[in-house]
Amino acid sequence: MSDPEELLDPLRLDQDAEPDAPRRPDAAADVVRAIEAIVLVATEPVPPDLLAQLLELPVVTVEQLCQRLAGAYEEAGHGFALVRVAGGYRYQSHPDLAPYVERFVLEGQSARLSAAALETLAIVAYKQPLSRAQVAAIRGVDPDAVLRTLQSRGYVDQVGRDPGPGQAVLWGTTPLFLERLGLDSVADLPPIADFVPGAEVVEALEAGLRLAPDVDAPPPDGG
Amino acid sequence: MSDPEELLDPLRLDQDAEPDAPRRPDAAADVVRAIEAIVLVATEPVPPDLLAQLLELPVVTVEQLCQRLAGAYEEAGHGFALVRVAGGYRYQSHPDLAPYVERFVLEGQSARLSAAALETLAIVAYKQPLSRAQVAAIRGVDPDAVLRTLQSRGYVDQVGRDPGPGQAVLWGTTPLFLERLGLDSVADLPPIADFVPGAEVVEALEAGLRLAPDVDAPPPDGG
Amino acid sequence: MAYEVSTEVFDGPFDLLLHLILREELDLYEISLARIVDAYLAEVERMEAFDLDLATEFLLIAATLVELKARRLLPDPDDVDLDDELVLWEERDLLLARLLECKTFKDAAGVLRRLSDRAARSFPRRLGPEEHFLALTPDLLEGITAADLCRAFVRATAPRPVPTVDLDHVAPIRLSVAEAVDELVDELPRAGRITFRRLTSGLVERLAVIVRFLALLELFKQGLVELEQADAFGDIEIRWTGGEAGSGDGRVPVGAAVDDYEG
Repeated sequence: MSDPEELLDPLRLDQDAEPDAPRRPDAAADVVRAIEAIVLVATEPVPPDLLAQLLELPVVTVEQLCQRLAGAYEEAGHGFALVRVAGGYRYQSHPDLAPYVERFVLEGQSARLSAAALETLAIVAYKQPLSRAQVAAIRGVDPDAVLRTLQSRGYVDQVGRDPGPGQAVLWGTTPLFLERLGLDSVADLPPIADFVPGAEVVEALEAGLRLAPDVDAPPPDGG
Repeated sequence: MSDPEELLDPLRLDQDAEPDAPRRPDAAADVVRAIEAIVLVATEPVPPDLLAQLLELPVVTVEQLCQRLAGAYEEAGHGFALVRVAGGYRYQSHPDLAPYVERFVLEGQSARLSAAALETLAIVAYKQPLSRAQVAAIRGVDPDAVLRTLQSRGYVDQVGRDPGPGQAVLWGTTPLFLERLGLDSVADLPPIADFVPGAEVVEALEAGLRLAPDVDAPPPDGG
Repeated sequence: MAYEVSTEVFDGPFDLLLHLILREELDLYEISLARIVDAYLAEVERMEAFDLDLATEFLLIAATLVELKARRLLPDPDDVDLDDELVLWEERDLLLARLLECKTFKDAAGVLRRLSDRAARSFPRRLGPEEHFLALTPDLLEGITAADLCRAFVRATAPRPVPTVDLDHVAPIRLSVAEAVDELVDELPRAGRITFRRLTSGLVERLAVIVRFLALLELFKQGLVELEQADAFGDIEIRWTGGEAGSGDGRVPVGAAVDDYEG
């Protein structure tokens, strides 16, 4: 019932409107499949005008396709639904199946924060507010997935935008984070200076290796 | 074609096996729908035994259902796929639609690994667990920088320590490595024997390293 | 990070040797060892920091190659000490085994690349449960203290040691066998007879000694010098047989020919 071939009417209408640019049916099927693929991998609701832009289709056609797709999923009785939320489309679990999803969530696939997640959380806590690019610069890896996890757990959130050019989203910790750590404010976090460098760094220094220049304080005056 | 009602044969067989606990057909349909819902909300591959536990079904039944579901999606021509990877099931975009999805997913795409990194990764994948010294012996160069890169990208990690003297740190591949290669387990890697150089290469190398003077020179009569 | 730079061509001594033997399909007799060493030195120069470990590894292999090559150039196999011969065979077998292993994983890496390229065409769903389920999720911060967080911050922001060696005391090394050949062509006719030890007595760098030795082998192959070694590990006596200094056979053609010299 959710065969994309049945969903193509809006596209065919579209073809009539532009007879000199006829679409082959399989190209049209690809459009529906592309909507499925894009919305599936999206980490937030996908606005229809973004879909329209990506697929080079009128927004109204995209909206029609999405509505039909949602109806087809429902009719076929899938365990997921395509819903319009927060100005975009996303897949979510069907409300009927909440008891199963609850059981799964309670089971907790990962009951502990990974080391990477803890480090990212620490950076946000100590340096907030900061952009994902600043987190990336410190950690040396793309922090998107970790930030998303932390956000989904309610420990960090987007707290504003950089006033400078680009207006990057800025991240900070949440009241829940403070509550869970038993702190009144981020000012109560232990001061950084109290901690000596880790063993790895000390070893490296002893071995006479050079450290990255930004920390190696005075430049050699050897000339 | 992906109507869950068509996927229930394994469950009906299961019912026959346990006649005193008959399932109503809609309860059976719910199981397939529950799989869809759970895998949809998961952020990493869901192991079949976790699904089996949550759904109170034998693992083998869950695996059959997932396989059929995956086949049904493919047959219906959906833009997403249910795949088995890194020991569990996950939804992913259909490879056909990469051109569309790549346009959408601008960030989070990881850069390709260098040749040196891939070779080191191959050594770790096939010989794990192993120490950095063992990697160095095979590659002929200090592998520390490359191992650190692979670790920061989540492909390898320290998985233990050599019980012998020295207690060298041992390295192995991670579940993310399997996800990135689209493998269910390291056992699915092609056997290393497939890559042992053929007679031609061995001959070429032997010729390159031969001790005896060339044909135009008098051959050594061995003594 | 030096590795990142060098990977495009060779990322190790075995890699380089495999390349020279297999990809160019030259055998060790036909290519001059000079080319191997020069290719390596070119690599070293391209690297931002001279990597002592890498250089040592290469020199070990270069030494074995030099032995193999020297053995093949020896005019009379009966002169060879049987023990030395056995050691050399063992070294050769070891080198061969390592090259085969290196090649095995190189090919396996190619398959990993293909698997990974194919897998990269699909993108996983990572969104996670809807918001209203989040209240149910176990608290991931359970058991984590502010001090743990502080340590994680220090770990994350700690300077990462860069594996480079301080080289301020090491003069940049710029050697090529071709240049060494030119020097010898200039020097040897004047000396007439000279021992290898004396010829290299002014050189501090071991690499420079090896380069000179390779240059000497090159001249020997071209029939410009005669070499004599009274006993194993004894000093090598060199006699110039190529005519007078600055003569028509002289420096420019010999040195310039090294790179193209393939027999």
